[in-house]
Amino acid sequence: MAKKKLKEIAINQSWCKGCGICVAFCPKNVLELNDEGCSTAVRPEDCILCKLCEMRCPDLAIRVIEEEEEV
Amino acid sequence: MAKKKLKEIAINQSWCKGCGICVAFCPKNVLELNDEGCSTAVRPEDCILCKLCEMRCPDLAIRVIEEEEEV
Amino acid sequence: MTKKIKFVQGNEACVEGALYAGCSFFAGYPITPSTEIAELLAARLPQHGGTFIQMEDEIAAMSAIIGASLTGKKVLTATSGPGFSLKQEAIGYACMAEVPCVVANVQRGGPSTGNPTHVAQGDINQARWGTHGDHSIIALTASNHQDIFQMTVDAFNLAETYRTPVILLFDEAVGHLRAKLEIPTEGELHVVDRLRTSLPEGVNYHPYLPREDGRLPMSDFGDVHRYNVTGLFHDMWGFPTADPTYINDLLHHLVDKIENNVKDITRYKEHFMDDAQYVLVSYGSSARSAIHLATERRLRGERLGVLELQSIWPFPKELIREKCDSARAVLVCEMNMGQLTAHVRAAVRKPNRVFLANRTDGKLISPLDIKRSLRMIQGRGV
Amino acid sequence: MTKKIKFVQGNEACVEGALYAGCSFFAGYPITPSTEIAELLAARLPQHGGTFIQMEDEIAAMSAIIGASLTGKKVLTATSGPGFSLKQEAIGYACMAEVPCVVANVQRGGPSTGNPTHVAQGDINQARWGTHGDHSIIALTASNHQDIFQMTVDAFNLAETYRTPVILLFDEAVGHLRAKLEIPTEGELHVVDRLRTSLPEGVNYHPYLPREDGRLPMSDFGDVHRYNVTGLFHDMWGFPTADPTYINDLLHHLVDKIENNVKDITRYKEHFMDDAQYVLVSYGSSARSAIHLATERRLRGERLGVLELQSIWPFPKELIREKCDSARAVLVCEMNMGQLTAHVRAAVRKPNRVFLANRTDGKLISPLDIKRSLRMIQGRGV
Amino acid sequence: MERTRIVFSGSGGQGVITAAIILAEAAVIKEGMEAVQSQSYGAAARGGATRSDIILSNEPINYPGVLQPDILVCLTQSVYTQYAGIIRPGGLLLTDPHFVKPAKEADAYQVSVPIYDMVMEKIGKPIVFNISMLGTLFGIRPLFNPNSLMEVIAERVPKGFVELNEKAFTLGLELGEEYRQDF
Amino acid sequence: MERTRIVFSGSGGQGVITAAIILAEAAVIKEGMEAVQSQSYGAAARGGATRSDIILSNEPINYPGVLQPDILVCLTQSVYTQYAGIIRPGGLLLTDPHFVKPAKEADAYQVSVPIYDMVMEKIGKPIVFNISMLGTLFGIRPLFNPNSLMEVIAERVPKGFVELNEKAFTLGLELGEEYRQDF
Amino acid sequence: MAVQEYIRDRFFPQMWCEGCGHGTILNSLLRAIEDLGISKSDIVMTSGIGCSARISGYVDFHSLHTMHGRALACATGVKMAKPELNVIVPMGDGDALAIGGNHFIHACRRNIDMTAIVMNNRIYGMTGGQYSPLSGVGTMATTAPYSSIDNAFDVVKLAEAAGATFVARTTTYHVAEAVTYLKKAIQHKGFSVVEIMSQCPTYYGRKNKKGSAVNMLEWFKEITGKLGSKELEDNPSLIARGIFVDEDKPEYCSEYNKIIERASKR
Amino acid sequence: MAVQEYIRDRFFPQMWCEGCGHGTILNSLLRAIEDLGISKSDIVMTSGIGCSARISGYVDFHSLHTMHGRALACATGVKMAKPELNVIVPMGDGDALAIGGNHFIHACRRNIDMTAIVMNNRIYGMTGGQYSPLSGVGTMATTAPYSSIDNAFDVVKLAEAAGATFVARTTTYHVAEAVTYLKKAIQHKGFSVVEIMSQCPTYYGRKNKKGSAVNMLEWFKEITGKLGSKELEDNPSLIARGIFVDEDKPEYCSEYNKIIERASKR
Ligand SMILES: Cc1ncc(C[n+]2csc(CCOP(=O)(O)OP(=O)(O)O)c2C)c(N)n1
Ligand SMILES: Cc1ncc(C[n+]2csc(CCOP(=O)(O)OP(=O)(O)O)c2C)c(N)n1
Ligand code: SF4
Ligand code: SF4
Ligand code: SF4
Ligand code: SF4
Ligand code: SF4
Ligand code: SF4
Ligand SMILES: [Mg+2]
Ligand SMILES: [Mg+2]
Repeated sequence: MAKKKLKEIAINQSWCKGCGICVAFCPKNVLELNDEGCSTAVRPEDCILCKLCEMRCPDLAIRVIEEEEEV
Repeated sequence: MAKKKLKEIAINQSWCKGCGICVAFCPKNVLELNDEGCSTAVRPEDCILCKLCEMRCPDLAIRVIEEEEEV
Repeated sequence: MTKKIKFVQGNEACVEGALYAGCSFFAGYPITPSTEIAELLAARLPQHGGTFIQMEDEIAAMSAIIGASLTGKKVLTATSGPGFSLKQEAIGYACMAEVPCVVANVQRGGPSTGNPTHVAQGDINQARWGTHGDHSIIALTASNHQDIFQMTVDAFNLAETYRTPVILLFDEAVGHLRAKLEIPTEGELHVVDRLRTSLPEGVNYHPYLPREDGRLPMSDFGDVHRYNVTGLFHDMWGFPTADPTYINDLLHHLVDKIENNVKDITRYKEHFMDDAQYVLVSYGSSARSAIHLATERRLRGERLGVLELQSIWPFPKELIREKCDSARAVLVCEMNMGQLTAHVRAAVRKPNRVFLANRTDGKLISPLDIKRSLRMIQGRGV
Repeated sequence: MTKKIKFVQGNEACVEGALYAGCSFFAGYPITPSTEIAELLAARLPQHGGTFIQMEDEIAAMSAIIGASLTGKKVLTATSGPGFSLKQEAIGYACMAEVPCVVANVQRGGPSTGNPTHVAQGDINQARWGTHGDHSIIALTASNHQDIFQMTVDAFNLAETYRTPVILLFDEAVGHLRAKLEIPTEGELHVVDRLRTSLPEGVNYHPYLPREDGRLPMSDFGDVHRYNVTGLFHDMWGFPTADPTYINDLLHHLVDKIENNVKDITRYKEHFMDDAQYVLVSYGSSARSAIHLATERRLRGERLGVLELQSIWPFPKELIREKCDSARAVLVCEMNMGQLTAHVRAAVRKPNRVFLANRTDGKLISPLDIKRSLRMIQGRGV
Repeated sequence: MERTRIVFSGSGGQGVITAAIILAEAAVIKEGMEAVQSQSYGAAARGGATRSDIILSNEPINYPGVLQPDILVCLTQSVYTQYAGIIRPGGLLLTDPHFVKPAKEADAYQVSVPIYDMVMEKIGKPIVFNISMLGTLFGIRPLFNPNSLMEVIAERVPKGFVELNEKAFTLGLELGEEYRQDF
Repeated sequence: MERTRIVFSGSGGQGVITAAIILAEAAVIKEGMEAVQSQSYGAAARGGATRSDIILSNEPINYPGVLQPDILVCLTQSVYTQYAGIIRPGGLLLTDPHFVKPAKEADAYQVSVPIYDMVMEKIGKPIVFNISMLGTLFGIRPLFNPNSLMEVIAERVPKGFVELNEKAFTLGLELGEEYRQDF
Repeated sequence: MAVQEYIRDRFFPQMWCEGCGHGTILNSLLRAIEDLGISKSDIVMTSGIGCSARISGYVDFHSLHTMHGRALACATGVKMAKPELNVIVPMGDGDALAIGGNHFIHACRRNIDMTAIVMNNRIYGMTGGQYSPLSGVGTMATTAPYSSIDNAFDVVKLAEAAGATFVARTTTYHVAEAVTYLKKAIQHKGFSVVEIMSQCPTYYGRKNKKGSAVNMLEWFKEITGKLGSKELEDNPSLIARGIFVDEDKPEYCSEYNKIIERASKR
Repeated sequence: MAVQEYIRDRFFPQMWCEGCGHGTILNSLLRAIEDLGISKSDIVMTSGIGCSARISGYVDFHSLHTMHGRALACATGVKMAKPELNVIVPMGDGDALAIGGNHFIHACRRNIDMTAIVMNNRIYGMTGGQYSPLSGVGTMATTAPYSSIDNAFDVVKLAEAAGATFVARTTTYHVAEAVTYLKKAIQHKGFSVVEIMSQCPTYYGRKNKKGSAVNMLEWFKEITGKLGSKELEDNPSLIARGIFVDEDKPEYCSEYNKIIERASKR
C-alpha cells in the first residue's frame, strides 16, 4: 500500500468563522486566514494529512480529502 | 480521687418503650425488662458505671447517677 | 364470564386502571398518600415486562416518564402536594413538547408539608396553573373505585388523543378507602392506543403538524423518523424558533386543542338532577357525602340533586351553566377554601346564588356538614 | 439636596429598590431575563456587608433565603419562568411558616423553556396558585423604573408587615429597558423594619400568635427565644399538630391575613380615568402601551382611561368593580391568553363588556395593537 | 340486609385494621355485598390509637365514615373512653377484660369477652388475637357466613399459618356464641 | 425638544448597543431629558443582527418601541435591507460605505459616511468605530451638546482609553459636520 | 447539665418506634453538645422531612424543620446570614442523598462550616419502607418487592470526593465513637459529615428479616470494622468505621468575609 | 461516511460563537460515532439547556432537548423504556453539576448504560458568564466580580465516588484523545462519564483574560498532563487527562431485566 496523498483541503467558507484554530495548530503551517477571515490552504503541498485541522474545527468546516488510495 | 460509686440507675418508666437495648448490651447484666416491658435495674450492685445503657437508650430514659464524688 | 372482583384501596383501583389502559412504565418517588400506587406497580409492572423505577426525586420521576413516553410507552407517575409542586416545571415541558403522560396527584392537606396523612382538595387550581406560562391542561377526578378505574383509563386515553399530560386529581380519602372494584373485562372499556405515523422511512415526518382531526401522529424514539423534541417554542419539525408567528400559533394550538374540546373531555355524573331545586356541585371524596345527603333528602321529598364533576380542567363552564342556572341555589361541596366555587360562580348567571360548603381541617366533609350549609342558605339556621 | 439620577435597566431599578428597603441577603441562580438582578447584587451587597450567594439551583436559592430571613435579614431571590416553577414548593413553605421574603419573577415567554429572551406576562395565575394547597399570596408589578423601585420597596414592606412571601411580577420588557431612575433620598420612602418581639429571655414567646393588630412579632435565630419553624400545620409555638381545629384556624389565618387586607395591599394608578367611557386595565410593560394610547387619544378628545394595576394579588376585586362598572367597555391589555381578563370579568357586573387586547408572540404589545382591539369592540373594524 | 356500621378500635399492633379489612373483604368477595373500610392514619409511633370504620350494605355506600356504629369493638381503655359514647343506641359493644374495664352503663348490649386470655391459654400466640376477636364477634352476631371470613383469612396468611388461624377463629366463634343474644 | 426616535442597527461586535446606551444615558444624566433604550436580544451567536431603539424626549415616554425612526443607522447590508423601509419620511438614514451599499431611493436624507475607513486610517483601532459613529451622527445632527456624550464616554471607559475615545469621537464629529444639513 | 436539659421534654416519650436508632443518635448528639458546652441559643438545628427529621422538634435549640431534602440548602442560608451560629443538620438517608443529594454535594464542595449528620437506616422510614440510595443491592423494600438492584452510595467516598473536610462513620451500636466523632465534627471549621448507621426495626428490620433493634445492633457490630483495626484489614468486606477525612481548608463564610472586606474598600 | 452526514446541515453554520470549544466536542463525538459505525436511528441524544445543550439540535439522531439540568433524568426514562437504544447525554458544566448534580450522581450510582459528556467550559455560557461549580476559586465571572471563592468539583473524582464505571477526561485541544475516549465510553456497558474541557472565549476567556480560542487551547495544553506521563508526575498541580476508571459491573437495565424475568414467573 502506497503512502496516502492529499487530494484537497476542502474548506466550507460559509461555515468557517475564522477562529484560527486550524491555522494555529497545523503542524506544517499549511493554512492561513484570508482577507475575509476564512481559513484557506496556502501550502497544501506541505500537508501531512494528520487531519488535526479537520478534527479541531468547531464548525465542521474543513475536510482533508485524500486521493483514492493506490493499491 | 476515689473510685466512682453508683447512686442510682434512674429509669423513666413513662419514656422507656422496652426495646431491650440497654438490657442486651449491659456488660454486667444489671438490667432486665419488667412485666410492663420496662427496663429496671435488677442487679445495680454489679454496675460498673460504664453508662453504655444511658448512652444507647433511644428514649433518653436512663440516667446512671453517681454518688457525689469523694475527694 | 364473571368479572374479577377485588376489595382494594382507591390507589389500587388507579393501578388496575393504569394497567388496563396499557401503562407499561412508571417512575416515581414515594410520598403519602400516593405511595401505594408506586408500591403496587413495583410489583405488578415487571410481571408484564413493564418498567418500574424509583427515581432520586419527583423532578427526576417526571422527567423519566417524559423520556419513556417518547419511546412509545404509556407512562404514569404518582405523587402528592409537595411532589406535585416539584413536578411543575416538567409538566410544563410535557405540555410544550406534547408528550402524552399521566400524573396522579393524591391530594393531602397543604400548603407545604401541611397535613400529610389527611384529606384535602386544595390542589385544584395548582393543577391548572402550577407551571409557568400560558398553557392548558386536562384534569380528571373520581369519587369511587369504579370511577377511579374508569378515569385512570380515560386519563391515558385523553393523554394519547390530545398528546398532553393529564392530571388525575384524587384525594387521600378515596385513595386510602378500601372498597369493591370490578375489573372490566378486556375490550369492555375503550382504550386509545398511541397514534403512530404511518409514514415510511425517508418521507418527511412532521411531529408537530396536526392532522385535519387535530391529532398529531407520533413516532417512537428508535424508529425510522429522527426528529427533535424541545421545550422551546418550535416549528413543525420540533426545532426551536423565535419567530413571533410560530410562537403565537403554537401557543394557541396548545391551548385550543384542549379548550376547544371541552365537550369531548368533560366527564360528569348526575344524581337526582332531573327536577332539582338545589344543586350540589361536588367531586372526589366530597361528592360521596353530597350524594349521601341527596339520597337521604330525596327520601324526604326534598328536591336536591348532585352534579358530580369527574373532569375539572378544562373547566366545563357550559355544563355548569346548563345544570345550575335554573337552580334556586348552588352549593359547591369541596375540601378547600372555595377553589372550584370561584369557577362555578364565574360560570353561572347569578353568582350570588352560589355557595360554598367546605371543610378545611383534614377531616372528610360529612353529609351533616353539607346539610348544615344547606339549611343556612335556605334560611333555616343550622 | 439633589437626587441621584441613574440611567439603568429595570432590573437595576429593582436592585436599587431592594437595597433601599434594607435587603442584605440574596441567593439566586442565573436565568434570563432576571440575571442582571443577581449580577448587580453580587457586586453591591458585599459593599455594605451584605451577602450574595449563587446556589446550585433555584430550589436551593429559595431555601437559602428562607433560612437567612429567619436570622433577621431582609432577603430576596430573583428568577424567571422555569426557575419560578422550581421555587414553588419552597414558596409554599414560606407561606406556611410565615417567613418574610421577596421573590422577583421577571417574566419571559412560556410554557417551559419557551421564549427565554422575549417578553410575556404568562405567570400571573401561577404566582397565585403555583404551590400546592390553599394559601394566599401578595404579588406586585410595575410598568416603569420609578415604580419598579417603589414596588420593590413595597414588596419588602408588605413581606415584613404580613410575614409572608411577596412576589414581584416584572417582565422582560421593563426588566431590560434602560431608562431614568431617580433614587429617593433616605427617609423619603417608608421602610417597614422587621417587627421583633420585645419579650425578654425566659418569657414564653409565641412565634405564631398574632397580636391584636394581626401582626406576628418575630425573633431572630440566635436570639434568646428558641422556637420551632415547620411546614407542617402547627400551634402557636410552631410545633406540628394534626388537631383539626388548629389546622382549620391556621389555614384561615394564612388566607385571611392577606385577603382581608386587600385595601391596604392594593396598589394602582389612574390615568385619565375621571370621565373615561372606555377603560383599559393593564399592568407591567403592557400598561406603557395602554397609557401611550390613552395619552394620544385624549388629545383627540376620546374618553379613554387606563387603570394600571400595581398589585395583582390579592386581586383588587372591589377596585375593579368601582372603576369599571360604569364604563361602556373594559379592555384588559396583557401579554398572555387572558389570565387577568378572567378575573376582571368575574369582578364586574357586566362580564360581557370585558374584552382582551393581548399579544402572545414575544413582542411587546404596542399602542397600535390596543387601538385595533378598541376599534373592534367599538364596532369600527380594524 | 340493613346497613351495618362497625368501628374497630385499639392500639397499633393489636391488628384491628387487618381484622377490619378481612371482615370487609369477605363481605365483598365472598358474600357479594358492598363494603367500605377506612382508618385513621397516625404518625409512625408506638401506642397510637387506631380506629377502623367499616360499613356493610347491599346498597352502594357513599359517605364512608361511621358516626354511630351498630357494632363497636374497643381493645384499649383509652379508646373505650374515647368511643364508647358514640355507639348507636341498642348496638353491640364488644370489649376484652384483659384491656378494658367497661363502665356500668351504656345504651347498648355490652359484652366483655376474655378473648386475649383464652388465646394465650389455648393457643399461646398473641399474634392471632385479632382473628379470635373476629371469631368472637361472629359468634355473638353472625353478620354473614363465618366460613366466608375464614376463606379470606386462609388466602391472606402464609400457608403454614392457616391452621393456626383457623384454630384461633374457631376459638373465637365458640367463645362468642356463649354471648349470643337475639335482637 | 420634540420626541426623537432613533434606531441603531448592525451586527454583534460593532458596538451599536453600547453606542445606543451612551447616547441615551447622556441625554438623561447630562441633559436632564427623558430617554429609553431597548434592544432585541438574540441567541449567543456570531453575526446575528443587532438593533437598539432609543427615544429621546422632554416628556415621559411610555411605549418604548420605535416603529418609524427619525434617525436610522444601518451598519450591515442585511440590516439596511431589513430596516431602510421603516424610516420616517424625511428622516436621517446614516450608513457607512464600508458595510453598506445604499439603494438609490429613500424618502429620507440618506448619508453614507466612510467612518470605518477613516477610523482605520486615522486611528487604526476598529474597537472605537462605534464612538466615531456617534460623533458622526452628532456632527450631522447635534441632538444635544456633544460634550455631554463625551463625558459619558469618559466615565464608561477605562482611564487609559479616554484619550483614544476622545480622538475617535472628534474624528466622527468633524466627519459628520461635512454632511450637516439644515432641516 | 444532663442531656435531658437540652430537650423539649413535653414531647417525650418521643414518637419514634420502639428501638429506633434515631433516638440513640439524638442521645449521642446531645452528649456531644453537652461535652462541648455550647449554649443552646447558639445552635440552629435544621432538618428536612422523615422520621429522622423529627429530631429537630425534640431539641431545645433554634429549630428549623424544612422540606424533604432541603435541610442543607436552608441551613446554608442560615449560616451565610449569621456565620457565628452553630448549624447542625441531621438528615435521613433519603433526605440527604435521594432528593437532597445535590445540596449535599454542593455543601461539601463549598466547605461551609456546618455539621451534617446522615441518620442512615437504609430505608425510607416515614413513608413506610421504600428503598433509598443507601439500601444497596439485594435489599427488600416495599418498592423493591423482588429485592433492590440499586447500588448504594458510599457516603464517605461521596462526601470526600465532593469536598467535605471532615468525614466520619459509625453506628448506633458504637455510641462512644458517635459522641467523639460528633464532637470533632462540630468543632471542625468547615463542612463535616458524620454518617451514623441507624436501625429501623419497623421497616428495614422487618422487610429484611433482621429481627429486633437488639439484633440489628448486633448486626452493626458484625458488619463493621474500625479503621486501622486488624479485623478490618483481615476482612475488607466489612464497612469501615472511623474518621476518614480531617483537613484544614478555607471555609466558605470566612472566604466570603474577605469578599466583603475587599468590596467595602471599593 | 463523513461526519457531515451525521448532522442536520440546515442549521449550519451553527450558532456557537467563533472558536467555541463546544463545536470541537460535536466534531469529536461525531467522529467517534462514525468510527463505531452506529446507525443514526439507534442513537438518542438528550441534552439540557445551555450553549452546550444546543448540540442535540445539530445531530441527525433522535434528539431530546429537555430542561436545564434534567437531561440525565429524561435520558434514564428513555434508556429504561428501550434499553436497546444508545443514549448519549452531553451537558454543560452548570447543566451537569449545578442544577443537574443530583441526577448526575444518581445516574453514576445506578451504573445505567449511557454516555454522559461534560462539556466543561467552567462558566455559564448561555446566560452570559456566571460562575459554575467547575469555575474554581479565583475565577472572575459576572456573579463573582471580586473573583470566586467557590471550590470546584473534580468531576472525575465525583463520578468515580458516585459509582460511574467509565470515567475519562481530556480537552478540546486533545482531539485524538477525545475521539478515543468517547468511543470507549460509548462502547462501555455501564454509565460512562467523559469530561472534555472546552473553551468559552466569549465569557470565560474575556472575563479571565485568557485571550482567543487559540490562546485557550494553548492554555489547555499547558495546564493538563496525561495520566502516567512524566510531565504529570513532575508537576502534580497539572490537571490529569486520561481514563481514570474502566470497570465491569452489573448494569442497571440488565439487572432490571432479571427482575422482569423473576417477576414474570410469579
Ligand atoms: C417533596 C417531597 N417528596 C416526598 C416526600 C415524602 N417523604 C417524606 S419523608 C421521606 C423519606 C424518608 O426517608 P429518610 O429520609 O431516609 O428518613 P427516615 O424516615 O428513614 O428517617 C419521603 C419520601 C415529601 N415529604 N416531600
Ligand atoms: C430551571 C432553569 N434555571 C436556569 C436556567 C437558565 N440557564 C440556561 S443555561 C444555564 C447555564 C448554562 O451553563 P452550562 O450548563 O455550563 O452550559 P454552557 O452554556 O456553558 O455550555 C442557565 C443557568 C434555565 N433555563 N432553567
Ligand atoms: S478551525 Fe474551522 S472555523 Fe476556525 S478558522 Fe479553521 S476552518 Fe475556520
Ligand atoms: S491535515 Fe494536518 S498538516 Fe494537513 S492542513 Fe490539516 S493540520 Fe495541517
Ligand atoms: S434502651 Fe431505653 S427504651 Fe430501651 S428498654 Fe432500655 S430504657 Fe427502655
Ligand atoms: S452503666 Fe454500664 S454496667 Fe451499669 S447498668 Fe448501665 S450498661 Fe450496665
Ligand atoms: S419507621 Fe423506622 S425510622 Fe421511623 S420511627 Fe419507626 S423505626 Fe424509626
Ligand atoms: S457564549 Fe461561550 S459557550 Fe456559548 S457559544 Fe459562545 S463561546 Fe460557546
Ligand atoms: Mg431513612
Ligand atoms: Mg458551561
